[in-house]
Amino acid sequence: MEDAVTLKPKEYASTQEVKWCPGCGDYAVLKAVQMALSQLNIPKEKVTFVSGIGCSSRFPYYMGSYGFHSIHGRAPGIATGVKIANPDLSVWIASGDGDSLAIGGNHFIHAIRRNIDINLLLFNNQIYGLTKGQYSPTSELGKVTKSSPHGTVEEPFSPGELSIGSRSRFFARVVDTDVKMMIEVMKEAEQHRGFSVIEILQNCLIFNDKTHAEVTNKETKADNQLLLEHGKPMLFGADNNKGLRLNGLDLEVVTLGENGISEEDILVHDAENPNPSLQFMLSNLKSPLALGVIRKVKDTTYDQALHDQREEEKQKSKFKSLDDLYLSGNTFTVN
Amino acid sequence: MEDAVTLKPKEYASTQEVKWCPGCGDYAVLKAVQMALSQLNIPKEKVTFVSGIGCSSRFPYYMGSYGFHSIHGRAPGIATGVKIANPDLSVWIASGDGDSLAIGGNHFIHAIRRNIDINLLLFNNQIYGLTKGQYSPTSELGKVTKSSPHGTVEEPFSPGELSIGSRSRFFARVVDTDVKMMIEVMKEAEQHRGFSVIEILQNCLIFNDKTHAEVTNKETKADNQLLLEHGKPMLFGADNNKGLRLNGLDLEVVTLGENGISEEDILVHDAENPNPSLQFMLSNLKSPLALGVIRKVKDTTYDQALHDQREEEKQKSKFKSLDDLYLSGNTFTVN
Amino acid sequence: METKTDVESVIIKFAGDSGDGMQLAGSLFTSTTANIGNQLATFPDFPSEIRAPHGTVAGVSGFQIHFGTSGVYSPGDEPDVLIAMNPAALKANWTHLKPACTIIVDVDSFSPKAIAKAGFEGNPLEDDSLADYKVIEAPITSLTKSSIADLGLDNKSVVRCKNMFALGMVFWLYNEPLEQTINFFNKKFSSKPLIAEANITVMKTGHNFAETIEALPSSTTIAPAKKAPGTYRNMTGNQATAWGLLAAAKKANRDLFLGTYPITPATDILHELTKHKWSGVKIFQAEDEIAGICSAIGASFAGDLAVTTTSGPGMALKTEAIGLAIMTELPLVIVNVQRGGPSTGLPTKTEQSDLNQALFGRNGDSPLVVLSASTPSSCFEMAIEASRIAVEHMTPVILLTESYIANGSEPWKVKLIDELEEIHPNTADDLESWSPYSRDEKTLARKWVIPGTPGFEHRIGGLEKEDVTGNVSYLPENHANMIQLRDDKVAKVVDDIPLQRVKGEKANRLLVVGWGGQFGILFGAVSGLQKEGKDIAFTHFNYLHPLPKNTREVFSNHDRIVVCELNNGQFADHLQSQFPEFKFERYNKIQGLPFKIKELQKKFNELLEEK
Amino acid sequence: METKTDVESVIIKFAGDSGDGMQLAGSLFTSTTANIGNQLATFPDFPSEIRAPHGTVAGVSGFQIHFGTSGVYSPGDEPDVLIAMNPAALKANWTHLKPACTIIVDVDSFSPKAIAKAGFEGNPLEDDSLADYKVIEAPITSLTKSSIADLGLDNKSVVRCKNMFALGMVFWLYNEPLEQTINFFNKKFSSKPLIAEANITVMKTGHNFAETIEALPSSTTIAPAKKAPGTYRNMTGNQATAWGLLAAAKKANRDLFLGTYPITPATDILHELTKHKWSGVKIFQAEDEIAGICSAIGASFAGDLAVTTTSGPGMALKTEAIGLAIMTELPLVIVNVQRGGPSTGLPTKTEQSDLNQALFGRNGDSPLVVLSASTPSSCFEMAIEASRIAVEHMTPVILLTESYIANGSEPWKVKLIDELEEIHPNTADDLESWSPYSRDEKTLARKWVIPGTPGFEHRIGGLEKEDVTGNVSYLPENHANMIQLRDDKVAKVVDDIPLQRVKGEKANRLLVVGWGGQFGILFGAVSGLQKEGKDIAFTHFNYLHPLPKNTREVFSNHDRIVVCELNNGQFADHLQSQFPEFKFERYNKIQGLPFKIKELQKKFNELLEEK
Ligand SMILES: Cc1ncc(C[n+]2csc(CCOP(=O)(O)OP(=O)(O)O)c2C)c(N)n1
Ligand SMILES: Cc1ncc(C[n+]2csc(CCOP(=O)(O)OP(=O)(O)O)c2C)c(N)n1
Ligand code: SF4
Ligand code: SF4
Ligand SMILES: [Mg+2]
Ligand SMILES: [Mg+2]
Repeated sequence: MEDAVTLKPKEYASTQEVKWCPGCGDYAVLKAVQMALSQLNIPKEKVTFVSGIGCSSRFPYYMGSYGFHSIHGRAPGIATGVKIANPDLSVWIASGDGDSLAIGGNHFIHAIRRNIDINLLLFNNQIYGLTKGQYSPTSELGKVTKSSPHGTVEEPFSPGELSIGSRSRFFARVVDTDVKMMIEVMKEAEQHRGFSVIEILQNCLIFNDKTHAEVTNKETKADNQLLLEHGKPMLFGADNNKGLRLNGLDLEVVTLGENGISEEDILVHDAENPNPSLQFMLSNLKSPLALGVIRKVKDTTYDQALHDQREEEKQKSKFKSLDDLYLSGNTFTVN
Repeated sequence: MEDAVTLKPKEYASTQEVKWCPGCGDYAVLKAVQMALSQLNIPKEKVTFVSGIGCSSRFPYYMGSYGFHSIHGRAPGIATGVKIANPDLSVWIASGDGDSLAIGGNHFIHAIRRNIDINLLLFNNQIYGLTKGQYSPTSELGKVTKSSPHGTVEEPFSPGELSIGSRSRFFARVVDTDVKMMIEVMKEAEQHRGFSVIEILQNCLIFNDKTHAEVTNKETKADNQLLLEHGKPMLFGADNNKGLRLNGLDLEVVTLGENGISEEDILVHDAENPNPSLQFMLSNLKSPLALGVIRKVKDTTYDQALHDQREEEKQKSKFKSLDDLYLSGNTFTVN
Repeated sequence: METKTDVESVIIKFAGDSGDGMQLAGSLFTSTTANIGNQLATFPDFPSEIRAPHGTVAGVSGFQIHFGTSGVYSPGDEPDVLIAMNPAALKANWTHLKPACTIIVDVDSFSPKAIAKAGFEGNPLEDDSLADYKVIEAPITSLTKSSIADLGLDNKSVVRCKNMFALGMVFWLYNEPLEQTINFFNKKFSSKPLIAEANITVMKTGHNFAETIEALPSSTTIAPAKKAPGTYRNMTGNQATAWGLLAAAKKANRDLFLGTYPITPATDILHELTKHKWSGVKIFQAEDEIAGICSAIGASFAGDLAVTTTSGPGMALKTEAIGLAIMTELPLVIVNVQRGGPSTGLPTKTEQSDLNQALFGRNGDSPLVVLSASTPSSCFEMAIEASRIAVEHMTPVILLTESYIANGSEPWKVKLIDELEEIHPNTADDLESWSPYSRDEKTLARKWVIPGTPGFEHRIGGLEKEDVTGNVSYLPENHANMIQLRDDKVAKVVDDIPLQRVKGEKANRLLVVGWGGQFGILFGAVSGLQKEGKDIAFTHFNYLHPLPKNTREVFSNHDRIVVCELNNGQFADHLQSQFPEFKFERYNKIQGLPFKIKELQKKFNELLEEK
Repeated sequence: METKTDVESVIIKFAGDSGDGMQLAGSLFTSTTANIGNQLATFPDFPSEIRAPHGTVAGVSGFQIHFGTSGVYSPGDEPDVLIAMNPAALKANWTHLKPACTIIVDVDSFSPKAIAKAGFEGNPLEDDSLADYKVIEAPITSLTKSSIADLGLDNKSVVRCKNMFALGMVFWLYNEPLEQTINFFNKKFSSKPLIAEANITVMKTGHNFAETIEALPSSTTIAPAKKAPGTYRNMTGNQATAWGLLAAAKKANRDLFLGTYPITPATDILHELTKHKWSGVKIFQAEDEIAGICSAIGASFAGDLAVTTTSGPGMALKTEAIGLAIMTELPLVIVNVQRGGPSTGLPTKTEQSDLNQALFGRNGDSPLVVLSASTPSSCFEMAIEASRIAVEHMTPVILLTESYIANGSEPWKVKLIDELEEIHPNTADDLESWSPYSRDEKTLARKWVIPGTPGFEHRIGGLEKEDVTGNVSYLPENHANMIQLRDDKVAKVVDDIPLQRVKGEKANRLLVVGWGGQFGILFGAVSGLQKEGKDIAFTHFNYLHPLPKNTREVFSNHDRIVVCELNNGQFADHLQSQFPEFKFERYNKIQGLPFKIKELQKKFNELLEEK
């Protein structure tokens, strides 16, 4: 990114009144994004936010950058066009669990597979907020909502599992209650070249309040959150004395000092391992819930490869202009 | 399924002329399906084949059962309606890699997640056949096709990986050159209650000939195919003396008798393990390629759960008829 | 019991504890609405006891306002929208609740204690005693608190602002501006700017909240005719649609299948039907609109009465699959609850602008039947009609309703199942004479076969079908023939629908033409002028394609014809292309709002007087 | 050099080794085509040397047939379809290849040895010497073999059947029946039923193969006017569309972006453009049509000249996103190469039945510009026109072409880039006067801003926009105003397009109206009658919405007007609703085939003579 006067986080905001319900988890995300961009020192005209439809998809209106509030589920398509057309931009998607995983599921998995350099914020409140509370593809089995008065009968997706199944190169999970963690992860995502998915466990206090409470509650979070750091052992708990170890192909929670367990036995997080097996297991783990950057693997990006191919063809082609093309091959003359 | 006079495989055929190119892998699949149904003794009126668009999607026309050749990518939607409306039917989907994984990707992952009792035959020829040879989401990186004269620049999906990432309960992989294997796997899929995906490595001799040759060739197949059987050690090779073992979280090919390796060291296939970790690794393995039923886990099906919920409500509801409903609550009378 | 509200007026009641500031909220709403030129009547309703205990029914303070463009003669009986700031406020209005009305409750106030204090046995939000109403559960107290948490006000001052949250929501629902109230506060609290800011912020928060959750305005729309004796109940159009579909399935002796994806303002049909699993209805909440309609097509193929429901943008996504239903000649009911367009447009506002899409929005020559409902309760009949035509004529049918009637309510004369006519699906029975595409002589409908039936195995699909056999055919003459057959089949529906009726003399100076959910208002406007002796008549279309047989006749003998619709003239264009011999003038309103009687009458008078 | 083929005729050449049975294939085709009433002329062309070596050019045997409904006076010059059974056959015709023609080759015969024997340096299928042609690589020999492998014939007899594979393909391409040939074999080989069966099976296999791979028929369509002096080349419509888009991007000084998903018969535009990455074109083969158009909308937002290409069913999927482009007022070119509908319909056949979808197929009032191309080479101009209007008027533009001209070819007069007019994108420059939705006075177009430009940061989206600011607005008056502005903006395009022209007298007995790719044939039919002195005139529309300014005038003063189109009367309806004062009669053909001059003239004569 080019040199520019550092903007303060607030200077990334638009002048539009923020309309989310007071207390909605979306506010914290907005704040984190503005702080991350400020810390990264990206000029705001270089930032483009694309979204679909949903409460969370109002996001672009609240950023003073370029923005596109598109149609339901299609943000990855729009953003792909933006990035290919203008690879200099820092392109972000703000999207809900319905937007990305219900109607937009196909674009979501394909964008991941292609590894185009875009950052997707997945606001996972496990509900359709904007349409007043129907179950979403991430609502837990049995969930009672407006459209499932007798409980749902379908398994939810796990966004991490689906991402890795779609060849993800960058997947992270954060909670809306931890702005600091969000900022760090967002910065890492933005600096990673490729498609980065950040799943945000976001609270919708109106239609699905406290759905992530077990993980985010002050009282329980130490035991339920596993904060991953690349190269660090997977320790957690109020006293940081619990850890994960591999037992065959199962992840097992153990306590340091018990049964002769020492830090040696604890798995060390390797986000950069191209083999996704352990990251896949981590993304599926229910308790503790893995947070932070779960997978981050370097790879060619789609936009870069497309660009390189064009440049190579420019060098190689026998045509240097359209006139060359038009006059090539079989022409004939009428007098 | 009810008692019926056993039909011969040929009696499952329609009278329509089969129009695929002679030598196309699709013929073998057709044959295998007819043999499997015959062996399962399912009356043909109880069978419904649904497809999208593509060469492979012509499949329903060649079956004497009920059939629906729908629109591109939407077979899972149509089939879901068929199954919910009429759960007694044996519902099958015939679909190409483009149909299921390009335009139909979203329905594919959702049908898997919901676990509705349908069997999907995924004809993976790694190309768009019907439209004369563009790359598909399973074409290998760098593939030269009509729409990628300079090679593709995107990673393909691995259908197994994507299925497992979508919460698959049944995933199998077969080759079109092995009718016997196809029959066995199809029978298993049909008898499994839930959404079963069978990826068929299918040869398109016109637009992508020999793309699976390394795996299917007589000369090389013994070394490249790992035939999985539930409960059996993962052995392969011309002399059946190669095997897989777990090395940390990597699958490693070893040779019996070398370096002190004995059958004890070889992994035993557990298709029914709900923990998908090993199956996930198996589905990603390139050499040898895992064939057969990779994952098969019992779970409630969507159609059954929906049905049960209706029945339960029938019992519980205060309404026994629509008249009850119409006259319930706040009515008033005009004289 | 006849409600005295007019089609164009709304009754709102603010109710809460005496300390909740309901009188202020009510009067601020009153002055804004008066200022923008509405008629109004109010009824402030204080607790009778001076110091009634907090949280009791006796302590409830209410303010009812009835406002609209015309016909507002009294504060009205029962509110269209009740704001209940606590359980007691709900209880106090319990016997004056008009079913299908909207109830906004402050859920934060529904503690077990408060519920008991109000005299409820259980939590009325949790049992099904409010099943007949549209309840919006808003955490008013907590949102009020958090919206102004950083102003540093004491708790009492904060809580005192919550009336403004309710007011903000109501302003949003009825499109009224906030400026006047903002000015009021700035002036009133010029010396306490913090208090002014708090009130204004909370009001905006309520306003934003309503926008965020796509809250929908309610209204009472009344069928202008005298009510026949019988049992009635209030219903919204969406509820009536749902109930009509249940009835149609029963009368056709088929299971009902709904494949859908939520979208405002159609979602309530899903919400309603999903409550009635006891009736056997099969509900599939799909991953998107395409899967929704495709599942319905699959269910139809498998023998269910299949339905998909949506609104404009969702309709756009369904068009490819509608083509498939046309080609496979399967019965299918597609309900489009119209909202403001284009694109995402105005999701909570009413409009009639999806007519073109319904008539023409598909590739190829692709005829189908298009119906519309004219009032909330007519949604019941038209849902049955759509189902009947679909299964008897083997065709997809689009039923257009619109936000205004889908959310509006009116009394519906209860129809018991035995009072409804049977529906006769065109089912195959005789294997000898059957082919997949053999047709009924009269209707040209092909037969409906249920997979599972031995002997009838067959294949259908989206490629052109051969006549009779249904095999794939690329033959030129066959294609021409099939295009004609599909067209004729839809055209023949005309023999099976009622004739178009006219209210008024046969020959007139002016014929007013309407369609869809603006019936009540158009009827009111024309009736009024007729009573004044004006030379005006009215005809209203529920059957949009094909048009009733006598349509040409209906248009004859009027000097002028004006088509009134909430779009840019789509029905007028449709008529004009079919009846070039008449000149269709247009009165179009595209504001996301229903017509008003006054503006219509003004226009009609102009047309009557112009030379 | 003027080709002597007529618009309605096709030249096919079967070429192979003397032993390949080309004469038989040719004459079987001839007798079938004669039997269904075609005019024809043939030219069998044997090797001059009696025993020319196998696989050499000298040993090639050819059979050329020129057939059609009219104007077939000679076997013609260069074939529209060449069947080359081996490299030598290709080489023998090398100098008589009409660029853009279809070449069916038996790839099995292209061994390095055979290639060398034919005198090629490298494999012509692998270098780019055939870049100008539509090559269908069919493994004829191997498919022939496998299709009859189980008959137990000797290899020689098997291989001898491969001419029937080629014949089967050609029968499919030109919709000709197989029966006659089947009878021929059954009779000829009545004593050798196995041989009969083998020939028939192989023919069917070729036929099925062509169907399976959605092979498209080729034809030469000739602009009827005299050719101006200059440099020409043959081009198909799809190629011309691709090249036109390249030119437009250059003239607008923007990068070209194509977001698309393959679909017959539009895929060749993708195939063509993707070859030209050297020019800077950015190609995104998306996962479906929705992602295709959405990527284009995103690219347009980001400043590229953005295009999406498709056919009917894909168009249906794009309609929701088209609404978004309308609301966000972004430039976008949407090319629909029409095929037979409804639904999957007839993917390889031609039709003009997506006009309604183009005009009306969206939710809400959603105006945009609709253009069409009239001949293969006019696709070049119209692709530029579509791009020009899109970026100068800030609107999506739908360009309708159709299978017939997209695959048909004609000579195109090469336009060098300097000969083309500049295109002036309506780019924002002055920050002072700019707002996201401020408009150009003349065109009403808003400004195009490229993300990355400091100071112009703004947000757009699908909710209704506030005038000038582009903020979200739910206000009634604003909505009405914006609906009007969007309509006016599109209407004003009329000031920027050519007037409608008429061929013939101002006042006539009969005015023939056409649109789109049937131009050449309609022109031919009318010209013929005019030469006979008939009182007939012709006007052809390329601009379908808005219609040229003088359209009303053009329709005046003719006794009768007949609209001729390959659908059920969609353009006629469109005209009728706008010009009720004229009566538009209809001549519709819906067979998946283009018009024929004879049938048109018959109809016109009837209309001329009727009272
Ligand atoms: C094509 C289309 N279908 C449906 C809708 C209605 N709709 C808008 S947002 C939404 C889901 C919102 O849920 P989510 O994406 O999780 O976002 P949230 O509001 O929870 O942030 C739905 C169903 C729409 N606007 N467009
Ligand atoms: C909506 C729509 N988009 C595109 C197409 C064109 N199309 C038909 S089949 C196909 C892909 C075929 O590939 P695949 O699904 O892999 O099947 P195969 O032919 O290889 O068996 C495409 C792009 C279509 N028919 N409909
Ligand atoms: S409804 Fe839920 S998700 Fe939407 S703004 Fe309110 S709290 Fe947030
Ligand atoms: S084109 Fe390929 S996939 Fe299609 S029928 Fe022929 S061989 Fe099979
Ligand atoms: Mg959500
Ligand atoms: Mg394929």
